[in-house]
Amino acid sequence: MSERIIDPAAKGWATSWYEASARARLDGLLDAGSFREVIGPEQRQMSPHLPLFDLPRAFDDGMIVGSGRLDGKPVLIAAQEGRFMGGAFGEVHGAKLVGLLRAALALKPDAVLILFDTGGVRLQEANAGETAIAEVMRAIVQLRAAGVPVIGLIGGRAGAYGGGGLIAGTCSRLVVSEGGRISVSGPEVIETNKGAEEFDSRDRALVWRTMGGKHRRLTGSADAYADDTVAAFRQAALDLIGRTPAFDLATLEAEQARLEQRLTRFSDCRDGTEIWARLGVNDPEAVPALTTAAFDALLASLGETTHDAR
Amino acid sequence: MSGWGRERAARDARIEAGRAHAAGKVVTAADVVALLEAILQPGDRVCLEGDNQKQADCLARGLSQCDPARVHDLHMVQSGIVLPEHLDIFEQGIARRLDYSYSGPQGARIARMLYGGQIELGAVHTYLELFARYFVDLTPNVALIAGVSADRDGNLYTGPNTEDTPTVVEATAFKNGVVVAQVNEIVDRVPRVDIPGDRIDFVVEADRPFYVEPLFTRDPAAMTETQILMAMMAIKGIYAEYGIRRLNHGIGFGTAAIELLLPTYAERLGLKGQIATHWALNPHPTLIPAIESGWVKQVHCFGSEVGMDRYIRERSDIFFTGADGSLRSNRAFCQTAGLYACDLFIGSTLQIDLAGHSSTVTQNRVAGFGGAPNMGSDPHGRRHPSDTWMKAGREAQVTGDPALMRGRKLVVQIVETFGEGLVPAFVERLDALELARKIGLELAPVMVYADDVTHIVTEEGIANLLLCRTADEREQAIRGVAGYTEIGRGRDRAMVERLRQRGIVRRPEDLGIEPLDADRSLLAARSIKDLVHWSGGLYEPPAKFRNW
Amino acid sequence: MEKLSFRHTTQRALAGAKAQAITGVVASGNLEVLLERALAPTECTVEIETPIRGYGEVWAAVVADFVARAQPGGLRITINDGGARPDTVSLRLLQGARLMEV
Amino acid sequence: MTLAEILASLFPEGHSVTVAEGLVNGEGPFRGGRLAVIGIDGDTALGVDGACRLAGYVLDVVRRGGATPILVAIDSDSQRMSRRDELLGLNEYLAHLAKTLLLADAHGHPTVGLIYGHSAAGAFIATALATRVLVGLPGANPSVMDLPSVARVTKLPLDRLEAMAKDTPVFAPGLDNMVRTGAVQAVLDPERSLAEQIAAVIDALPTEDTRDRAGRERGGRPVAEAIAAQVVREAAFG
Repeated sequence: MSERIIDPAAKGWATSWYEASARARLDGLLDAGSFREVIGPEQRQMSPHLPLFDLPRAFDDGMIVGSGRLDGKPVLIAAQEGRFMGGAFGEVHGAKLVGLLRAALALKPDAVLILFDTGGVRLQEANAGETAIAEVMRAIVQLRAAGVPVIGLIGGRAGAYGGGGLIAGTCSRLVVSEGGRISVSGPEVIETNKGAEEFDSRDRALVWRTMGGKHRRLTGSADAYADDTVAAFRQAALDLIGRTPAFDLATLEAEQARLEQRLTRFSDCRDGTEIWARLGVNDPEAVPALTTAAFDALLASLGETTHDAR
Repeated sequence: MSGWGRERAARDARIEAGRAHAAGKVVTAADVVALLEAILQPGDRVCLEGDNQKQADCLARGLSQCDPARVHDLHMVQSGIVLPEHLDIFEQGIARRLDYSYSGPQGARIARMLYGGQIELGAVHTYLELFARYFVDLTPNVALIAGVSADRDGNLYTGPNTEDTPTVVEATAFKNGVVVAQVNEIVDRVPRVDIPGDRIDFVVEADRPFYVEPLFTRDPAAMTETQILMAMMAIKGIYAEYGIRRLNHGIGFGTAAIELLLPTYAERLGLKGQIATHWALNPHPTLIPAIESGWVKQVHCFGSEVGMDRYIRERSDIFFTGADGSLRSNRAFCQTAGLYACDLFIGSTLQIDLAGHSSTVTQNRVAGFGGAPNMGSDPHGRRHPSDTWMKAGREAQVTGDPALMRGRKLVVQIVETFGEGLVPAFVERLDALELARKIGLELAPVMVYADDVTHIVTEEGIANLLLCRTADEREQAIRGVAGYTEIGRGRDRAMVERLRQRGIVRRPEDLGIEPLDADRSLLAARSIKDLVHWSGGLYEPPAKFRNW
Repeated sequence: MEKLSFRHTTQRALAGAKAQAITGVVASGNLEVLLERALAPTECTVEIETPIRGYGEVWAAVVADFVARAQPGGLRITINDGGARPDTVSLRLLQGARLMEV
Repeated sequence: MTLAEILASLFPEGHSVTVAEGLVNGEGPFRGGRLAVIGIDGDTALGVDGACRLAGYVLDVVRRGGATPILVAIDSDSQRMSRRDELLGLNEYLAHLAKTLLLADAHGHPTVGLIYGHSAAGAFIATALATRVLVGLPGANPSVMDLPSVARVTKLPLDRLEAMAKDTPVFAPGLDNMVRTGAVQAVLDPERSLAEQIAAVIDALPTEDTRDRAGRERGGRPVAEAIAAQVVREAAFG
């Protein structure tokens, strides 16, 4: 009776990372059928605190963790659901990631992948969220020191804000797409605290020039730039697994030098376009509109954006 | 002195007074207040140009700064109450009486002021209706309009947002009125002459470009599965069924979804060339994929849309453009085109009652409907047939001589049964009636009257009101698509099933549509960025719609 | 939060053998639906937690229509609602049932 | 306690700790060796420039080798909220500072956080919370966000939030709540020698991250430890 217009296997579109749910990202990123969730939704390990605020809970508290395979390689993986409470860190949400990173210390996977999609700390559980972020950062550093790379993937609608941005800065490598944003204070927070003169959060183009994927990739904050598809993120993660920097004094001294140099070179820049111009981009105004291919070509021509200093 | 020529003399006196603040016709932004105080007389009828898109905002600010001791009791006759200044002048006593058409963001404030008696209201018109009155009994003494550029002789280039300007100027300049135009810049030579200089008395070089609201930009990223399902039903159950070629769309997400399904879903149904070829429509960014896929033959526009100018310029095969290459829009003509030359209007609303009356007015907001009541009405003066029009006429006809049958325009409401905050779209009684009572309106602000509506599309199905033969059938047909609202749950299930047998109520499955197929992957574009790609980089969306 | 609970008897068990599925997310205007094959073949329960109070009758109607249409025998269905509209609830329930039929 | 009082109590014999633009750096004699001190004073917001300098100070200590403990003394604002800081990549600077502290710890430098004033959000995570053990002094006021701001964001009335804050340490600002969450290990006694108390803290450094256990024991984070432990137990490759 009803005709089936869509064949799910042959959709006209590749799955958009930005649009996909955390579970859909995991599905598409890992080898088919390889994901094994720990503390799945059926266990109903929900936030003990949200009911106090009369807020709905999610079965997985917006954090999905488990193991899987990436082109056959064993990996541990965590994904934040950016649409639930803005992907923010609460007690259960954070503890699941802490547990996964601690598990990795024993399991020694080829990598731990963190699929960021977060506004930062969940205010209703702020102290738990903030502490969990500190625990996560310590665990990541321990893992890296033990030789397990931690790779962050950023391209969700909530970005990687607040403590999420700090965790991202702790990872061995970051993949970012155009839509991905990495920042500590969000545009609205800056505007609320310092006024629209400082930051007009409604100027979306400005938001992306300041903290969006292309800017972060151009300045070396992120290591790889992916198209907004799950397939592209998978490929980028695979490419990075084999070449991650060690966590040692030499790396951090190199990072210190890199960050000091950034301050020296761009300290007086008011806009992303000024920074890109100093990096040697001929037509900085055109950068936001560049296709992935054109942007990749631009990156290749600049060279210095790729480094091991993180 | 003879009794004739007084108006002309009065006009000459106003212009003479204004010249003191001008160099020729040119006035600086700093002198706007002085100019307006010189040319305006208490009690004047004034058209301050502004509609749902462009605004003569520099002149609005100037008018609001006039001294109420000198300028007072004005009668504002204008399309839109949109800027805060449009209402400030009533609070200050500069204006007293109002005849208008559309109020978007100021809807709540205008309701409070009407209730408080700060505004003496004439009527809430449709655009076309107000334009008509400009030529009969609401002719402006002074028109304050907006354009992109002018030369020193006053030759005016309106830019792509021509909109109401020719109509306003026509009524004012040819009936002894004074026309003041604000422009973004004074140039030696305008790109094209939209209004000849002899109709413009003063040109104000504005302090900043006039404001245009990107009202017709719908972000595909915000489109839901429910809206996609409704769009699928509309395409298959109405567009395909009636072979709709000439049409107008409202500004909602449901109709934007239809636009984005043309190159995908409708293409797979083999409808290309059969439907949606000729439009009276603003340049909706969501129409870009259909245009690029060869679906669209021609589009005439009420106004332009922010960011679409370059695209339109490169697609003059589709749009109306001037010799300079840029869009020429015209609200009066496009409204007329929508009224008489389109076979279908489809748009959304906030409330529908059991008879099918609808309104976007709620208890605390006087929205004003702009063009929707004209688009959403069956023009009894139409005399040319089309297959669509005749088919609808046949469905509606019950009695009388078939040789005297005339067609019907299709007027479709596409609504989700629940709106924002779980507010039901179907109600026993429109809030508009309560509002009319509260503020003493003689005519309740109904957007589309029941006798003009032919179909209602919701996520539950399509109700074909043309086929209803009794008021009871009509009510049950409406209840039959009202979903889980109280109205919907109050249906006579058996009767709705009988209506379904007759094709008056049609469910997705009756149309061969599986609701679970209503997936975002059907959209030709899923983001504003996709629209930019479809346009080959020609579409330049406003910053607030970007995420790159 | 308001808690609602419905129990229905179906004519048959839902097809398929999948033990569990989840669909949707808890977000404004959305909901998540957890389906578990945990009951007798002709039983179905639906438990709901919603932040929007006073819509019990609407939920009852939506659930009853879903049960009549999908015959989800054997399923324990649990919903975390984020204030979804009834049509979205219907859609998610049907999506969930389809996932379980695999 | 003020920074000067703290330093006097830590280093009765004197020290070389200085404060410039709110950034604290220096050292003093401690148990026969040295104790390095970095930090933020005067409710100063932490931006890219400050974070970079503090990280440099930490790396200096690591580069010199040995096992010099590092005290991170904090009375800061939140991260500096500005367009420039975000444009330049504040998240990297703050993360880098945290990493230098974690590296120092891994290189055998005991790291102890001491919060004696305010701190919030990113500045807190990058400094005091990146040490092996964080202790506080009475009067300290760490927060993620103050209650009026929480009220604005959550759209809950302030008086209701204040009432909730009394029984719910998980969201409310303040030192006691951070103690109960496990983030702050202990509150020191300002009347006793800080040198002795910090020495005792260093002698009792936990070998692993015990903050979630403390959170459970103290009731501030009832489930985090169990959740993390369950993931550790159950994670495996299929």
